[in-house]
Amino acid sequence: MEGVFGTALMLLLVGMITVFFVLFMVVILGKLLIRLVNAFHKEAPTHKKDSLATINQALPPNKLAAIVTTVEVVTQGKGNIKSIDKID
Amino acid sequence: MEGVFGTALMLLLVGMITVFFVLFMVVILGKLLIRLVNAFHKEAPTHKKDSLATINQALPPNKLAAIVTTVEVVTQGKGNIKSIDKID
Amino acid sequence: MEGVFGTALMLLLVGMITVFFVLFMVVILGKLLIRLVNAFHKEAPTHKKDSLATINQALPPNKLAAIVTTVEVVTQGKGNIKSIDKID
Amino acid sequence: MTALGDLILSPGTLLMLLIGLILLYLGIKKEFEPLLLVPIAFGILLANFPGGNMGVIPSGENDAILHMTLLEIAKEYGIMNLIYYSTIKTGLLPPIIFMGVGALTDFGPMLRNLRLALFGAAAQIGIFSVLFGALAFGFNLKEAASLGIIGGADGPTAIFTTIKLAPHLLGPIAIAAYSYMALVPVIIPLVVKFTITEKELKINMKKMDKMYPSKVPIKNLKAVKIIFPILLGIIVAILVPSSVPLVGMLLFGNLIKEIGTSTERLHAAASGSIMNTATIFLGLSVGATMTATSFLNSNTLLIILGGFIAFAISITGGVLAVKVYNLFAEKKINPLIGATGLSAVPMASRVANEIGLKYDSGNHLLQYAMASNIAGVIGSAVAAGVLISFVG
Amino acid sequence: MTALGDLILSPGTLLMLLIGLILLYLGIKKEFEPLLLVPIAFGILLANFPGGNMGVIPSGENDAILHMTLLEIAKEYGIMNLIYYSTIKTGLLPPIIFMGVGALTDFGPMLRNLRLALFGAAAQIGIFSVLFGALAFGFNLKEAASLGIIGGADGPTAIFTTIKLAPHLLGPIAIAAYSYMALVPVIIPLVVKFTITEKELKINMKKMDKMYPSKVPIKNLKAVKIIFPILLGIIVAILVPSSVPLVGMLLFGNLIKEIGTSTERLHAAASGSIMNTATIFLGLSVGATMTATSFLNSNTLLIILGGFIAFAISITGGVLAVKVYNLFAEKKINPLIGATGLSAVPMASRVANEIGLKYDSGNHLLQYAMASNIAGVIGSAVAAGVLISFVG
Amino acid sequence: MTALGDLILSPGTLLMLLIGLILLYLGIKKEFEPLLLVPIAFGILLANFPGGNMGVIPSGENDAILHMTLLEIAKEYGIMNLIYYSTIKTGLLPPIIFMGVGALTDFGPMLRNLRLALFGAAAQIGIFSVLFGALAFGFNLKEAASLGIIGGADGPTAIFTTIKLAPHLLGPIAIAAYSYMALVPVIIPLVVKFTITEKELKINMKKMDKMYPSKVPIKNLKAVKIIFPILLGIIVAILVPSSVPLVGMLLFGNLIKEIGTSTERLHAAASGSIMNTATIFLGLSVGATMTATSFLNSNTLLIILGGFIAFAISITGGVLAVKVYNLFAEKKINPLIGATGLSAVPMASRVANEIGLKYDSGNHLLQYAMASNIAGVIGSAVAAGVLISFVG
Ligand code: NA
Ligand code: NA
Ligand code: NA
Repeated sequence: MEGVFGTALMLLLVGMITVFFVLFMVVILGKLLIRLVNAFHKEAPTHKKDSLATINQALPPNKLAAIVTTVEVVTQGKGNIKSIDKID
Repeated sequence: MEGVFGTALMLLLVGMITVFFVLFMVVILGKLLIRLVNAFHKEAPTHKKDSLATINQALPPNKLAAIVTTVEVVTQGKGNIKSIDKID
Repeated sequence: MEGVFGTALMLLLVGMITVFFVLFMVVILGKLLIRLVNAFHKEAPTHKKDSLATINQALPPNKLAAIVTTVEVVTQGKGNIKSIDKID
Repeated sequence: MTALGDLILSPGTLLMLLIGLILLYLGIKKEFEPLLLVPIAFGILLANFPGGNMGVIPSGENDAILHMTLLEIAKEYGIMNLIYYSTIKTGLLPPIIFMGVGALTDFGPMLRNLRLALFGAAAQIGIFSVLFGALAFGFNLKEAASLGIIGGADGPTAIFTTIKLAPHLLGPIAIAAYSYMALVPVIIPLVVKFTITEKELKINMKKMDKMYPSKVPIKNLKAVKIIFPILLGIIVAILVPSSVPLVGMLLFGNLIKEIGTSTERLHAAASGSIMNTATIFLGLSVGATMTATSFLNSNTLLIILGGFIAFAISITGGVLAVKVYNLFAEKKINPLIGATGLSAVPMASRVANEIGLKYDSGNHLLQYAMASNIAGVIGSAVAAGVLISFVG
Repeated sequence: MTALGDLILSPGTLLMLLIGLILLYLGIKKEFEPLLLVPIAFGILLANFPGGNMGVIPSGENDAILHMTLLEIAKEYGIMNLIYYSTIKTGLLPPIIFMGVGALTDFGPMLRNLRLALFGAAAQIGIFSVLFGALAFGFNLKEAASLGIIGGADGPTAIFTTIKLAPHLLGPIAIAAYSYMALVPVIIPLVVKFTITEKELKINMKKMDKMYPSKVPIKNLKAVKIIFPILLGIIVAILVPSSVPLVGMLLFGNLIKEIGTSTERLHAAASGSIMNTATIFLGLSVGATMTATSFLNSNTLLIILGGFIAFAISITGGVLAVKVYNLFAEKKINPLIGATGLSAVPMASRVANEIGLKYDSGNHLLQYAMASNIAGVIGSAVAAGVLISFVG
Repeated sequence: MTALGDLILSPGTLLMLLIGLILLYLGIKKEFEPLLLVPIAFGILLANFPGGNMGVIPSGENDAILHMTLLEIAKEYGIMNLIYYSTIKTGLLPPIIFMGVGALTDFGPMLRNLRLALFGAAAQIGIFSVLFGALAFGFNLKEAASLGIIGGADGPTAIFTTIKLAPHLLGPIAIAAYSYMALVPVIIPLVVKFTITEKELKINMKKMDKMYPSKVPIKNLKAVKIIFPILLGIIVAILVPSSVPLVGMLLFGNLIKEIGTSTERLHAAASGSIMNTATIFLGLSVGATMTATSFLNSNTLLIILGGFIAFAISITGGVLAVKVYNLFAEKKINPLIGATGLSAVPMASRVANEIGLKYDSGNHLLQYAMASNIAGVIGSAVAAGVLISFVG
């Protein structure tokens, strides 16, 4: 019976050290990652604005805003307007 | 061959009695359930109104109504507005 | 080793002939199908307009159009308004 | 190119392809239960093309296929047998579809008119009546019970029972069940014509309700709707344990619907992606059981005939039960409410409603019809449980 | 009608049904993790109705059921065992649910406050502390490890570990894990009362941030969020390979979320239909393991007790770690941030935020609490990996 | 911590991890078929972390794993092998993905320009041409056929064929197929440059249509679209039965799309949750087949090379077929329509359209290109059927 308590103590030590070490690496490498990405960061990707601009040409801006807002509200932000075509 | 017809008759009797008994119990216990729930019934749950009220503070009521109606129509009543946040 | 090249040649011939024959049949029978369907074609199915008409009675047309458009936009054309009921 | 030769030499296969095409026509153009008939019909086509390796291999009790691993089945018999033997033959999909049915069912109309639930019992009589005829025509007891369950007018119940009792008849029984459910707008008026008088058809349920108002209003419908499936589950489980897989899943689906927002994710899955996926694979693989050798025999014709008789007797049973009730009660019931007891939800109720309106344009029966209609789903699931436990 | 007799004669089964009903009440009315507790509770009901054939058969290491084909299992033991033995016992569903969890997790708050992730490590101490007590009460090492993992406050992790180490305890451990996660709004305030002073509770993180601003802003959050799960996967895989099934799927789910539009279809499936379907079948079949014979014994009570202690120790561990940190750092941290390190995302963070606001209405802790809270998910998955590789 | 040691000692594994990261980069940043490449790449990472137990174990024809139950596979080899051996090795997922492809395919453009479908036949020549080279480099016939099918430019078809003929090459063939499909915007212009003159590129299809109008308009497109998949299924089933699992499911998916409202639930499932779920598990487990031992050998390089040649020959074949046609016909066809015959829907059509617009800003080829493009999907599925029935 003593043996299992020894194992439990070993598990406590190994387990907590591993958990701490993993999350310590997360902190260190996470910070490194942020710095690295910052270093390579030049221009922001503006996909969204592009597509909005494209839509803009076809629709008056107030209608556009209404539709975009509705979609965002309705889909809880999951929705994604790719194109708006008139249906005749 | 006679044996199977006897079994069939037995099945007819046992089956129909069981079906009737189950649905009879549904009627009896269903009525009992309604009475019991009525007895315990005090205040109506007003979750929905609560959340609407919360939303209300952030949005003018006419816009709110429009969005709620749209969502209900669009999602055939399945949609559920949990929160409306402004996106800037 | 020569044998496999012979098989490969056979596969090339059988394969390409089959592919061509299948797509040739698609062309021939496809054209036949179009002619046949044209021959039986009398009246266009107008389900959609029917349902729109029904909805029309309950809602002013401009509101109807707005809702229909919104649904079409939001659901990228997948949505399908079956009925619009007032919720009071 | 031997496939073409095979086809020409086997008129049975050609006939099966024709049957598949006709069912497709009925499902697409006539809108006969298209969600099931289209996959079933396409499954028939897939199964009967020579060389396609998409037909389901029949298996007896002791066949080797029951002891093969999935990989062995797939390798030996292809993907359709893989799907059939892992999801249908195991009995998995019907309860899963029943979960979806429950998630789409509203017990509200039945709770508001509980008394009418009893006619959902009476209208199961066709299930058991047809047993005698089936036995007389040479079916054994298990086969007869599977044939009878068509009279329950409920697809998943019929399929579940047949898987358990007579899997070799699965194809024709599924076809008959779904076809007659689709033909309810023809069958109910036919039976009504011979069994209900014009005076009875004019019984106005709403007026009756005003003349003899119910004493107990439902003050908290949401709570009742949440507790009801749990209560019903307990009743059924105690009385007919063998129907628990079917009824239990139905009621679980209904419970996660009625709880509302906090289990909405589960409800959406049960009534949406799970049910639709199960329907596709159930339909295709049930269709794929119908190869020429397994389908083209006199049994199939007898099943088609017997199924119709079961439907007609069930409807008549429901109608007569109402008539008997009316003999003793002051608050009369429109016998159309009995006709909808067989189930075929919600088509039967709509048909009853239309017939009612034809005789009295102010007589809206829909909510009343739904009460016995939904009760009929429980009724036939219970009947299935009785059959499985006594005959299986 | 023997089912009724069976019930009356077996008080254990009646007690199980009562437990099922109580859990349903907690899930529905008290909204205790309803997505899991409602299916688990319904699974208990289904499993304990006599004759329903819906209870999961326990299996030891060498049992025949492990070598049976799906069809044999379905035929012999019914569909619930089919579901259990193909999706739970194989260890399939917990990683799949973890994929969904990942697809719903936002590492943003943690990335903005990376330092706080360390408290998600400290708050795993309950997992390992409880081992000693469990061993003292006669559990063997595998059982003790499964009990301890409740202190990780993460449902899928607890279930995955228990499947691997002590599947016969799956029911009570799952119940305890999800119940205490639901009780976090009670447990955290209780622990906080005994461990944190009012002065500490008023530590305002936003003010601290203004006084000691971080030097490195995140200029391209999207890129960081996409690379982070890949990086984290590599770290975890190298250090704790046995947690790869769990953590790997979590990070895959997160990756397809963060990529955005081009993998949106996959993200929708992972966080929607796949996760919801897995939740239904996991819940029902975990519930169905809880038959009277397997549940009603002293072990269950000890697990319920031990689980609570594990939770309490984990929370205390997180709090104390912050206090020790504050001894040395100038930029103080509110100890509530330690209390959320155990995970129970996002409930724990909300509770911490509310407590914080009670003492200082301008002290919004949510974003900070989420940092340690999410780190706690990784922490307990890593702890599970250690337990599985050393004890399994 | 031995995992780190293992990694350092096995440069092959490190290389595989690097390949996984590069593929992730291509999928995420360069948007190379991200729906498939991201899961495949992540599967490579998961499979190659030492100790993670997530790599797929290769199996020969007579290996024991084929006769193991799911539980035995899961216990012995972990969940990734469970997924691989139950859904990929059985050949289940590619037809299911093809059902989704069908549910997303519109045969309209092909029906409006049926003649152009023939170029979808010509552009399969790469599949068969590459056989010779592959045999010369030492591949056996089954391997050569699997390599050749890359030239069909259709992912599920390539995977299905390879599962049947040479499962040990599944990884590199899937990678090559999806990568070259993603590289179509590079490969098509390259081939076009060497094979099509500027004068040919300026052939304006709309003007040709006005000069030589088609005699038969489609009066009832909906009816044609519903009947067409059924008709096509019959043609293919009779001529190439071995392609029924693939083409049959494609056409079933298309049928439930074209029927419209009454089968919308099925269509939504087939093109949504089913397809997305299948894509995730197919991608992850195909990726997981690529362990260092199975991937890092000269075969992989030859497959990458051979796949490119197959693509190039297919495109050239389509282009030349148009040129030959133009020799005899008055109504000329733009050879770009031939280039899109290989499939890679719809990317190839978009590329052809852009090239056309570059030479004549009024020359919109998209609808015409889609005709041969979609025909190419049928073409390669038929070619796969021929290969499987003659070589398999
Ligand atoms: Na019924
Ligand atoms: Na945790
Ligand atoms: Na192709």
